[in-house]
Amino acid sequence: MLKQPLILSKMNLVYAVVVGVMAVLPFVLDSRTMTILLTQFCIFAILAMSYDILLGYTGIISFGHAMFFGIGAYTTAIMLSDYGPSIGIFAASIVVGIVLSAIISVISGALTLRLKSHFYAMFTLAVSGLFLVLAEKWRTVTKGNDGFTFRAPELFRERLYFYFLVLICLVVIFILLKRIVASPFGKVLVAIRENEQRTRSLGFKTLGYKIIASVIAGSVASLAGSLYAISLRFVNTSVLTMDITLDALMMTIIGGVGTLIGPIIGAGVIEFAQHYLSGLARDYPIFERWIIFFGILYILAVIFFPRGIVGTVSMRYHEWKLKKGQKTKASVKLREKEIQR
Amino acid sequence: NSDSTDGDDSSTTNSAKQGESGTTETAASSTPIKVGVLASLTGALESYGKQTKNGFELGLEYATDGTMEVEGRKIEVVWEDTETKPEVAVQKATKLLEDDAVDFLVGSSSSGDTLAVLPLAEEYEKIMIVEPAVADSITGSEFNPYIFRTARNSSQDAYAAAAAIAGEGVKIATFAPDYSFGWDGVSAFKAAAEGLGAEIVLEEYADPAATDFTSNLQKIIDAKPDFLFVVWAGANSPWNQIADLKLQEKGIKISTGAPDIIALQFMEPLVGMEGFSVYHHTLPKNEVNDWLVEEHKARFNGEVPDLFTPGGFTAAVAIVEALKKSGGDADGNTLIPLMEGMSFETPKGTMTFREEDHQALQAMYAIRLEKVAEFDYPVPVLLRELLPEETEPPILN
Amino acid sequence: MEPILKTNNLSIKFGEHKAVDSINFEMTAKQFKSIIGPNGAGKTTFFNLISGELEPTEGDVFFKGQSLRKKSSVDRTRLGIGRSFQITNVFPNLTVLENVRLAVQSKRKVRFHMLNHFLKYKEITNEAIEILEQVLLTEKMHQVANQLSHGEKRKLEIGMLLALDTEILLLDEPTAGMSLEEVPAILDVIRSIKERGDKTILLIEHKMDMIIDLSDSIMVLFNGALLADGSPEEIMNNETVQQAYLGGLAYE
Amino acid sequence: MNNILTLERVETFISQYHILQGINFEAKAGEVSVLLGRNGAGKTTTLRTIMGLTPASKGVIHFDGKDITKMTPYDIANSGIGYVPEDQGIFGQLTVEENMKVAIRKETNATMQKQAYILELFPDLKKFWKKQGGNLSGGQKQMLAMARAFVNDSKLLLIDEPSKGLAPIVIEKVMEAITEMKKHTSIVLVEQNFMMASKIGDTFTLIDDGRTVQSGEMQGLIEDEQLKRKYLGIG
Amino acid sequence: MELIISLAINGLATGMLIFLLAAGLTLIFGLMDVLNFAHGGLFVWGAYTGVFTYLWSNSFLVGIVVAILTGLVLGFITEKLIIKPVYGNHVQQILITLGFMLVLQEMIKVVFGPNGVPVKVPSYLAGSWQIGDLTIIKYRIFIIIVGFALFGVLYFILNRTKIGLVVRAGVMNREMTQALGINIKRVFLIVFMCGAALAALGGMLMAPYSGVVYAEMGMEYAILGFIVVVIGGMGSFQGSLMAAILVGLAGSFMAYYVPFLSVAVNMILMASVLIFRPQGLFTVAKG
Ligand SMILES: Nc1ncnc2c1ncn2[C@@H]1O[C@H](COP(=O)(O)OP(=O)(O)OP(=O)(O)O)[C@@H](O)[C@H]1O
Ligand SMILES: Nc1ncnc2c1ncn2[C@@H]1O[C@H](COP(=O)(O)OP(=O)(O)OP(=O)(O)O)[C@@H](O)[C@H]1O
Ligand SMILES: CC(C)C[C@H](N)C(=O)O
Ligand SMILES: [Mg+2]
Ligand SMILES: [Mg+2]
Repeated sequence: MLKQPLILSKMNLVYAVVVGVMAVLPFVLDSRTMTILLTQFCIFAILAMSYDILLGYTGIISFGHAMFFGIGAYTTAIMLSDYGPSIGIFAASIVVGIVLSAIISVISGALTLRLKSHFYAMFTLAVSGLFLVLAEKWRTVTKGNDGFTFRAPELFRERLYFYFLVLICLVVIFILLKRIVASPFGKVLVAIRENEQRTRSLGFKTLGYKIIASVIAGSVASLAGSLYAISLRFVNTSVLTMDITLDALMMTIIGGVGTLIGPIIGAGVIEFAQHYLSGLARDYPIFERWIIFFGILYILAVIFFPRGIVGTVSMRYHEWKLKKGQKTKASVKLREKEIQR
Repeated sequence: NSDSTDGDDSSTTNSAKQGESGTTETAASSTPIKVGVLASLTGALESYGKQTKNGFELGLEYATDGTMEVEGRKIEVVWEDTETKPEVAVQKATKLLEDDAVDFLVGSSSSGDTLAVLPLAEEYEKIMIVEPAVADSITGSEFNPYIFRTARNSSQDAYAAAAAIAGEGVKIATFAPDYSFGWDGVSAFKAAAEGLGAEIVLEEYADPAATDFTSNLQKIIDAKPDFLFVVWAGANSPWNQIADLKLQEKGIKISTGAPDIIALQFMEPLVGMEGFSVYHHTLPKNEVNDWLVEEHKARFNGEVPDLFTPGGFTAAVAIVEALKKSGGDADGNTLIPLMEGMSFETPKGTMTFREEDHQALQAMYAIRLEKVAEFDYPVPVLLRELLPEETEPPILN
Repeated sequence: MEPILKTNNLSIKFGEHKAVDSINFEMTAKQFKSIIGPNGAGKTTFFNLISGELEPTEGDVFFKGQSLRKKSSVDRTRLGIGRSFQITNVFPNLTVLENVRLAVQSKRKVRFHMLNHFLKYKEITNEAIEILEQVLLTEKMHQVANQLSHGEKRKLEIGMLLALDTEILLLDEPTAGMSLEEVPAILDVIRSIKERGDKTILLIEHKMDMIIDLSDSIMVLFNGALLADGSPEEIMNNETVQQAYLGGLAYE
Repeated sequence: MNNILTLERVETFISQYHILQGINFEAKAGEVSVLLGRNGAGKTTTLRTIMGLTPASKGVIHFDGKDITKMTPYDIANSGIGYVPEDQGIFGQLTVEENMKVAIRKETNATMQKQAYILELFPDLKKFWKKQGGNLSGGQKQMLAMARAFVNDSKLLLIDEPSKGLAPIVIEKVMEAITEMKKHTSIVLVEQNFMMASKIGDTFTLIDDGRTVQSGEMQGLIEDEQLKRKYLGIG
Repeated sequence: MELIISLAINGLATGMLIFLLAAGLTLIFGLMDVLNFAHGGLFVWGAYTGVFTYLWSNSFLVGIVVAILTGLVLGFITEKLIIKPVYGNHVQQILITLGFMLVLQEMIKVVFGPNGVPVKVPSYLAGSWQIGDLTIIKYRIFIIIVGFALFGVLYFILNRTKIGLVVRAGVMNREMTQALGINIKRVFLIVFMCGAALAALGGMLMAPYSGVVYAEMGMEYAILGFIVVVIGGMGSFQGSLMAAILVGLAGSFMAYYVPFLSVAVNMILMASVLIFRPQGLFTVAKG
């Protein structure tokens, strides 16, 4: 038990180095494309982490996560275009987006989080589908399916500054969520994932926990949506489509559910794989159908990393450690038995 | 591979400085002009993307007489696939503007992608030729001065459609998919048709993904219009059901835009309908188009240019013509005044960038869909060429 | 003295079948009472009604005079009614320690604490480890629960109930499938709780020697109804009980 | 050789855990062989290894003259072994009837008669014939699990802790049934209830820590107070 | 009155078509509990292979047979390569089947070209009957008949044989079914292949109805299939049939009477079913 903090601090060092590298990367590479790609990666990493709170920690599959992402994106876009592109308005829009997302999570959660896996997933699919229709139909506000452009706050027109903002958000959210999942509250979420009925009979009001989890996930997704809108300075209904949800889902699963670092890695794998594969298509005609290779990537991921990259690597590591330690452990066990007799 | 530009490492740094040294003519012969083209090369809209691509390449050749040079400067083209995703479009556009340091942007196959890229053109002060995205807002509410559109916009479609069928006392019902594309199309059409004295008796909208349109068609039958004007896009089309429910036998004439060749194949049930066309290679009668059709056939084993091929072609011509005017200077701010009001020859005849919103005014065609011996699909046959002025849309920016 | 637990005409029907049939029962605090009855008599269902897993079709349960009709199973656990399950019901992918720790966490009302690391709550872990010692699972502490053998899972099940530390303990066949060697150890745990004298215990078992040894009183269910209720001697000598339940094996 | 089943130096891993480290065991035809051992000794794993559910990595298992070590569970089952698992393995959302239907290999007259006999033995099953398996009481599930294994004609039955959760009077019936089954089948029994084990068992095998410790005639064990104390904690 | 009949017939036909789409999913998702996002891919492959042979041989029937064969073969490959490693694990199922869906969809473009292909109703099923003001499209009646026939066959197989029970048992406890002597792997393989064949058949029958096949059609219809399976109650063919008809009728009547909501009708329907009757509309306690 006492070893834990030590390991944590070792891990923290690794994290710090990675963040440091990411912070200087744009200077080293000195390419705005790379900066934008890194920005997108950070935004989707935030989205994927938020999804993991549902899927990985609470065991809830949602097919409607794009709804919250879209709420954030639209709130920011609408407020910036209506009230002017200042940092203050941007900050306010993030807050409004989060509040809206939270309210919607509470309502839909209270209605249906009692439902079992598929059913909840299908319900969220329906609700987010309705949001998509709403965004298309409420044209006075959303300009419909084509969407609209708007001006970002002056500061963020410099992509580098915006990248730093997004990176900071990623780090802060990571730390915050890490905290939450490692807290007593987080332990209860995991218990719900494992056996909800038993959790209840231990005296935990699971519905409350599930709603809070979906509020957290929804709020973080909304933040990701706000950042996404700024990164494009444009919004249209694509932010509410199933594609966004599926992206979040795939990133989480590829990286490893139930580990926060997993979704980040998953986001990286998918964003960069997509970027480079479609780049290959430009240079080599065989890659014209690069999406096939992208699909194969998913298939291989499941076959070689059944628990996601992080999950599988850490499992292999533990197995390896166990094998190494087995001889000694077995003899210890034997001795203990002897003493008992 | 001809899509990409190789060996541009040395030139990148040069052209990056282009912004400052743009007015000094001395560099002109050394540095190439770079054009970045965004198109959907994969996904549902890939056939549009490919049309643009083929057209653009031919257009460059045509406009430079095969030299691929203008005012002594080579023209290089870089292609990027937007995958019909706005965030990818922005990523790719930024790559083009930053890493490739292109002087012009062209694109793209989807209005969403295009809208997302518009602010970048302004930020980098580069001319962007919009082709073939149609949303009115591109040259309307979302307009910025660096945007020039060679594609026709939704309103032009609507005016063409109205010109083809509307008249004093004609009763028209409309049928469109239930989202922006449909609503925009119908409202523009309505304005145009009513302007011509027609009466819109019913506006029906249907879920574009629906499997069954009978309910909507039933209502249209009940409304007993003279014409049914249909705005549609996408593979899941209502044509079969319109035929099955015998609207034409019930005295309701159908009218719609003639789309690309693939989609025309699905319109067998609509043979006889009168509507409009943006382009079919048999429609325009001019040298440029003849050249395009010939060369396209020669180059792409006998295939003829399709709906958006002349668009790509036109975009290339517009760029070359503009550069000729500026003496090879690709600076955005220099070009804007030169391009405003510029007229140029295209496969669809003379086009002119309207000064106010940079929309190219262009010919459209009133047509009838007919079975013609040498084609295995229904072909739009020319009734009348609609002059650019006839389909001039309102200025919305 | 007011009964700590009382049922009033408690009944539940599954379709036509009355699994629990108008049971009136009460027990005073710190009593040790056992429930016996043939398979399917309604013992587990009776527990489910008390713990709130099921809703009665008729009647009510009272805890210290308070009606539990509107209380969910969560509320009842919090009020002080804890239970173990007959069919092992643990968190399969968590370690043995984590399983017990969750129960301790609930008892200590560490619920929505979101911003402190779990390890800050050292006393929770320590208490969990103590309990694992009591139920002879220290060695398996870091093993994942679904890697346990059946008997080991039973021990874990009891450990979780003990960790909840509720006033009333409902034990549903705690030693079923436990090895001969270990049954006495678990019995000792239960006996020591009884001797500490602060818990009210309700036990379902089929092992008669154990029941006679521990119980203050025994109640017998049969076809959902209360057949008899009394001291161990009374029950053992009851003709009907003999026939319906014990058969010839009563005294072996 | 009248051994229906023999295990020679069988070793089994579950993922990387070395659970069985050398099991030697034989069951004679027409007898009840009892496996004994403390919790976690490896009794259940032994049965699962015989069934092919956790295949042996070393050693050989012979059943009825055939080597079944590498066979799939369903082939093993079809070669004539019935299995009552420790956790009963009831299909919770199927009715009792459907549970039986899935289990019955061939609907012959003989099996139908057998089914009737079993329902006689466990009237509760007949009573709840159309009820979902998951809603049965613990003891009723145990009965259903046994019924599913008994109904087919098997040469060997593997039964894991049948008395667990059963009322004394039902235990009597189960003992009766096993004695009855013994006439046509051999039985391997894991049982913690020493009273029951000693009454119906013919031979015993003691397992501890994944190894066979001792085996012999049941009578011998009953008399060997020291052995009982050491491994079973009784005496 | 005629209006109502017309709406009802069309709704029913659409419903039947949706049932054909959902039937395969009822087996694979409802019964086997596999979240098969590649279902749309099987559907499109059935449609394309069927349509191409139909166009080439000029026989609709041959097209149908080829579509079914494609479904069986693809089902075999899919089960062996993609599904087998992930039974019982929804999370992995989503990822791997979505990946496979991308492969299937893009392979269509490689093999058959990227563009949609027009399909005509065979001459003997083309056209419509006119009864007064009522227009009845022949192909729809055909669809209704095929739908009911298929339902009958499936119902018979699942209720008269043990296979449905075995599959459900296998989903609940795989090990135990094996220990009872059932080769559950083979059973799952066969059932999956049947599900795939149903998907392929659905695609083939859909093609002349909408007049076109295109690579992206799979995903759209697969989602509709999932909706129907959930509304109808997982794994129940009766439920799927009723739910499909309900969806068809609701679409038809809503489009006429409440056009504003018609885009959202499926979503509204599903959301309300899940709120008010989460176990599905038509689940009867007894299988
Ligand atoms: N959820 C339910 N639905 C339908 N019937 C049920 C349900 N739960 C229990 N029953 C029935 O109620 C009766 C009583 O079951 P219960 O589990 O209470 O028995 P029990 O006394 O605990 O028996 P055992 O000693 O075998 O555990 C049984 O016949 C059982 O089939
Ligand atoms: N899946 C698994 N992974 C790791 N270890 C396991 C697994 N299953 C069982 N074990 C371990 O193997 C050992 C033997 O288990 P087994 O179930 O065979 O015991 P048993 O003799 O049947 O015990 P009981 O009497 O409690 O049922 C136990 O120590 C158990 O913890
Ligand atoms: C006509 C096409 C180019 C339409 C395209 N989807 C657009 O949005 O512009
Ligand atoms: Mg019970
Ligand atoms: Mg065991």
